[in-house]
Amino acid sequence: MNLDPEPRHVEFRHECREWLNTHKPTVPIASMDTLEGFEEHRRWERVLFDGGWSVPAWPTRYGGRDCDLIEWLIYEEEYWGSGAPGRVAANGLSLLAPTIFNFGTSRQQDLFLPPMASGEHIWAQGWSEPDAGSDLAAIKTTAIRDGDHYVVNGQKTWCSRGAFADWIFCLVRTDSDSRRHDGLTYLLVPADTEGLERRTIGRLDGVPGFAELFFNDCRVSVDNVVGGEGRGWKVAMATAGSERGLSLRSPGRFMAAAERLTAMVRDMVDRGEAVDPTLRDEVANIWIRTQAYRWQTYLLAAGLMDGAEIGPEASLGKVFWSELDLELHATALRLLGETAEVANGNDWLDGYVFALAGPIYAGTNEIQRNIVAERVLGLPRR
Amino acid sequence: MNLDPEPRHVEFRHECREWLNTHKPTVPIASMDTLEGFEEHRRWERVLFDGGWSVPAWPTRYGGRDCDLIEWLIYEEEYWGSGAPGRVAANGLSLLAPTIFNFGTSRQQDLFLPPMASGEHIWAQGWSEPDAGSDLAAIKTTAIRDGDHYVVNGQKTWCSRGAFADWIFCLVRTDSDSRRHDGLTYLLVPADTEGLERRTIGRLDGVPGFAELFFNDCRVSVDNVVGGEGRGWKVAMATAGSERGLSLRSPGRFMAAAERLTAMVRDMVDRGEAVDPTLRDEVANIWIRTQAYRWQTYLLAAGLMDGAEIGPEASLGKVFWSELDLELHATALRLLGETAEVANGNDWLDGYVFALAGPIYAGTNEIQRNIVAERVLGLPRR
Amino acid sequence: MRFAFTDEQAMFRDTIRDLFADLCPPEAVRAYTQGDARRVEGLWAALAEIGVLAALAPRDSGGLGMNEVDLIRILEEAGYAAVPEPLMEHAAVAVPALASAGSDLLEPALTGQSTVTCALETGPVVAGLVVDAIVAQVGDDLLAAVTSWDAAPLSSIDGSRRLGEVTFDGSAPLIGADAVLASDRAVLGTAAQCIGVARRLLDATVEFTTQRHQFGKPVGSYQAVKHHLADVRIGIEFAAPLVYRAAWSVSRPTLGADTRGRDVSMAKAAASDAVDRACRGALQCHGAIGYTYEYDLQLWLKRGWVLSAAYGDARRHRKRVAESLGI
Amino acid sequence: MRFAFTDEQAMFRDTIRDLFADLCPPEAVRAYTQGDARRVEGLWAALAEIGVLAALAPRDSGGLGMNEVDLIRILEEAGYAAVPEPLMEHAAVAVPALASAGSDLLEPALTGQSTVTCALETGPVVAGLVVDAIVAQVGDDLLAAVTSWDAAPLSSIDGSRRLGEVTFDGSAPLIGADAVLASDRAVLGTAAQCIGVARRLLDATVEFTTQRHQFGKPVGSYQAVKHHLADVRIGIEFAAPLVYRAAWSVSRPTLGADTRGRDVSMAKAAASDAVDRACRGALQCHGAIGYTYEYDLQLWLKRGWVLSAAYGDARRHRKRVAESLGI
Repeated sequence: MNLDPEPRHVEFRHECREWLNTHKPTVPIASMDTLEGFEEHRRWERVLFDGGWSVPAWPTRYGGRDCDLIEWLIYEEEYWGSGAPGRVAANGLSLLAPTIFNFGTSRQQDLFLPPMASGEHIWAQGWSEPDAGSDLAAIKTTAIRDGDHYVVNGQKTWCSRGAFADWIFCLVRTDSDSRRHDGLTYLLVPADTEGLERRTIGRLDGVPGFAELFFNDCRVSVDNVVGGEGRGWKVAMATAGSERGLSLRSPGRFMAAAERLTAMVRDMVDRGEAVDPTLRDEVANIWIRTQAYRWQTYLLAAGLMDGAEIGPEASLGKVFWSELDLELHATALRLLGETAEVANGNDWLDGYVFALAGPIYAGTNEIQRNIVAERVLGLPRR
Repeated sequence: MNLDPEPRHVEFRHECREWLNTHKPTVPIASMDTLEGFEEHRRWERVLFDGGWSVPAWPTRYGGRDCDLIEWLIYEEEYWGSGAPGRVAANGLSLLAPTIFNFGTSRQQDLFLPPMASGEHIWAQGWSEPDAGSDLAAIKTTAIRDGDHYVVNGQKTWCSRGAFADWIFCLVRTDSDSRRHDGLTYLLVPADTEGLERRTIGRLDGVPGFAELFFNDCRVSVDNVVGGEGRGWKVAMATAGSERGLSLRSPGRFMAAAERLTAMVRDMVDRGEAVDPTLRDEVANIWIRTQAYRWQTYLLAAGLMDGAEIGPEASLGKVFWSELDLELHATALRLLGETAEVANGNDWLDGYVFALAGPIYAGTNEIQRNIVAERVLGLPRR
Repeated sequence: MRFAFTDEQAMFRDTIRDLFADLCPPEAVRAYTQGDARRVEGLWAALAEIGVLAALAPRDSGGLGMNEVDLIRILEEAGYAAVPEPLMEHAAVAVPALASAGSDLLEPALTGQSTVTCALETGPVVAGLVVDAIVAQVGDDLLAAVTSWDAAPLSSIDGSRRLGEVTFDGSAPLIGADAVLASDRAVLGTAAQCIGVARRLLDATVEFTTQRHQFGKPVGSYQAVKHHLADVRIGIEFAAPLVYRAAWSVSRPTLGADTRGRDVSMAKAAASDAVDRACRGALQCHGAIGYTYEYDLQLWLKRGWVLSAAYGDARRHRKRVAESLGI
Repeated sequence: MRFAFTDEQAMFRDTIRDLFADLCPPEAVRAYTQGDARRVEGLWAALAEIGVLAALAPRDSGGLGMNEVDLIRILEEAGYAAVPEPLMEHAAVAVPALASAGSDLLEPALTGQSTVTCALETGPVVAGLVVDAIVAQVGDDLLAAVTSWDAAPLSSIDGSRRLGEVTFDGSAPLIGADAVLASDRAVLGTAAQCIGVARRLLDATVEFTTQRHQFGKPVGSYQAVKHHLADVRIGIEFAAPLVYRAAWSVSRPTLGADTRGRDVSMAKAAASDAVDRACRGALQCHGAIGYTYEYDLQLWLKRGWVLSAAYGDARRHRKRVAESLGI
């Protein structure tokens, strides 16, 4: 065990911090859930890419820096600590990219990874359906082979970024007689495919956070299958692992939020405002839990770098960070007291609404706890 | 709605308080889980009976005062507030008596109720078995008819007061071919029946809080069946209702404990000791929840006096008081800090160990929450 | 000693419940909340007509001479229906204050010609953009009847709040009403609405999880969902009696302000906790659909959030209870 | 930057784990706890033999020259086995203190001829009735090596504590060791034991609920039980890394006492919460059988309760963290 940062890490952290402070937007940019904000965020992705800070963990030939896991965690800490904008490319980078690296053909890798890294292609996930949420295997959307194309029909929903994305990575049923996990295929669909209609869905506060997608006889090339026809479930579950795990929500994001929270309390103290001691206790607890997530991740990273695999243990993290995020923002709102409800320029409220979805998406926390109990602890399924 | 106490209630409360203060033991008596303490507690039951304060809610002909529900709640508040000893007769009074009043023959009522009220007969419950805990219907103990007797064979466990009780009220299987809820019978068994062996079981701290009972060809008169052969489940469930509900744990007990808790904090404040504000918040919350249980009970009482029945709603109370009791004592121990572990004369520790059983006995709180969900809210069983 | 509502009180409650269902369905709440409608069509007049607005004014000043116990279930129903107008501020706080002061603002408030809100805390004023008058606390425990003010609009997570940053000059006449009592009435009325919101969230979630299937079973048949909702039910079961009890205490002028204040704070602490738990459970058991703006659940979720904090959150009121217990 | 234990550390841990399983099975813990045995037969000698007692003394004073990172998993295993002797106080606190002071009490402590506990807080002293010497805090941050004292026995809910109300006169020689560091070591060592106790409670409960059937199904197949135990597992998963990290911090003399103290307090706060949750979950999922004195679970339940509070409970350490964060 050696927790002293190596010189190269110190240097890496410094370089990253410097670059972000120099290049990050000086004024806040519009929400990525508006067309205008979406394009502003896309431009920021390009700036990151040109600076070599879009996908540091990727191989250099795809615009990355071949960072190891430790460096990537440092990068995440610096990225979120800098207050730079959210990543409109996040779904592609954390959910799709691992799949393409693991299951994609070299042609698909060359075709899809560079534009994903540069922000030229922003991706949305097309998995959930009105009747296939937690029960993903209930997917009904069909993709019937017709020559060198599939004809896709059906409906997808809860697609973050779906309103303006350029591409959708979907799970579809290529064998219409199949049931449950069989006969599913992982298919990449251009958002401008003829017959594909989108309708935005507002989140609690009305912000159009997702889209519904309606597929009407959409023709999609068979070249866009990842991992082979009928192998979609296996391919998707590999992504689901990373969705629950590190790549979607790294500790850096929560460390930055916990820093803002403690700073808020310090400011109140400096302004001579009374801070309820029970809230001070809660804030300390939030800070401790954030550090717990950080160090659990570094422990996990050392294991992964020694060749361990991240399996059902990913569910431990998903429950932990999603409930930490929720309580972190709830604590901030309690500190704001009766003015917490005022939306004008209230980032904590926006963050709270976002955090409320955490225990639901990427597999509800009820499902995650089942996974922990059955596959980590080995309790009987029935 | 009228929450002003009526003059007769003021008078009743006053009379009750006076009597208890005059007659309650001046020195603490030994634990009822020791033979010596058991007999001391039995003598106290007799004192209560002679004073007319053993079973105030019973008809006068059985030694009661025909109290209505409101008066009984006042009595309970005064009883626990006075610091009088625990009731060694509690199991009989709160679990068996309602059954005998509802299902017993007049002969059984005349035979069993007076000695129960006077402490001459102390009763223990013989329901649970090693493999029939939450799943009570899995009872294996058999009682096979032989002339005007049953021959009882089997094992019962978790019998509070079982070590020294004079009588046991049992659930037994009178039809050995029957399964689950059918073929069970509610049977009253003298503890001195030949072939009945008892073994004490220590609770967490070693105090012999329960007994195991072993029945070897015990002959029990058919006159001791309550509610008819084979109707045991129906009869028992009526008791289970009262076990979870009011009669077992009335608000008075928790109000007295909450008073002691707040008094402890006041003393700390008076002694100039620092009280952690988060604990002050917890104590206030405990006090509020105790009052909530009190007023929910008075609301319930008004309904019952208007002829309403207490059904699955009893499960709401069982979850609430058992978890309140646990947190009340846990808070007290947190206030004691590192000396909380010292057992010498530490009533809070003793109370904590007792409270730990609350979420388990009388149907675990998991079972209770199922009942609330399925029978109060009407959620689908499967 | 009888802790129960009279048949008259129950009937009054049922009548108002039906009236809300008629005149204030989710579409009306949504229209008001989104600013598409300035008021809920016909609701205020109907409430005046049936006497809700005048409930807490004595008969000799044109009111119904009812008390807080009569009104408490009505306010609970207002929460259940997510009534978006400042009914509580008007009927439970402003009217009795104006009545006790013999203010000439009372009469139009009773007839429903005017809508009056209250400003008893620092910070934005509920319906400050909508009302005709404001009963405002000035200084430590004085009330003023404010009829002219400037209000800068503030958007709330719950659009129905119509918040205004209100400023007015010293010309507003002081009225000789008890500001502490007014504040206790607002806390009590908010607690009652919290209970109603929590009940609605629970009913909606029980219905949804009974219909919605995943893995071939109703979502509501999973033990985790059952226990979430059982806990919501338990929270309501043991908070509501404290609210009713506090209503009784507020209705007793003879009762000391300390006891009244403690009873009111116990009620709000428990009601805020109950509605917080209901919001969490309802959203989690609904899943993604409950998270959308298009689905009506959000109307109650947001109302729950704001009312849980309004006029003091659970911890602030526990603090008040702790002080009254001398700990 | 590498947050992992070496193969040597893992092997050392496994060796000790086996040693505890051999020499300190539940029967031995029970015998010591009930006072039937004065010590755990052969355990202390074996721990001296294998070097655990001498781990934190430098080589030049007869120790192994190991550090807290080497020892932390051993203390965790001591919790897992519910080792009833004052191993933590002796090996993790007293030995390094005596070593840095060059005390002549060190040598017998390393060879296991003596057992030394520590008295760093007011209140009863662990194993005060058993040991040969006590490293006691006197005044603000001085340590004394106490060899003669009066101890009035106090019974603990956990009989293995052998608590003594200790009094000694001023003749005990002061030793030039850092009392704050000693205290941080005790907090850290207790946190590690909490993790071990929590792991054992979880393992025992998973095993029991897999075997035990009710309603024709294993108890562990019910979602409520699954979620109780998943939460126990999550608590451990995210507390243990803070303990290992704090061990590193304590092992770095160059590190400031503030950072060290905060890391140690974060570890204890998380470990206390984790073991509290484990105690609740284990007892509730066992049901009545887990509540009995005859069944071994109680040995770990009680250890969990006392260690959760020992050397400061979660809230006391959160308070220390809050202060270090300037909030």
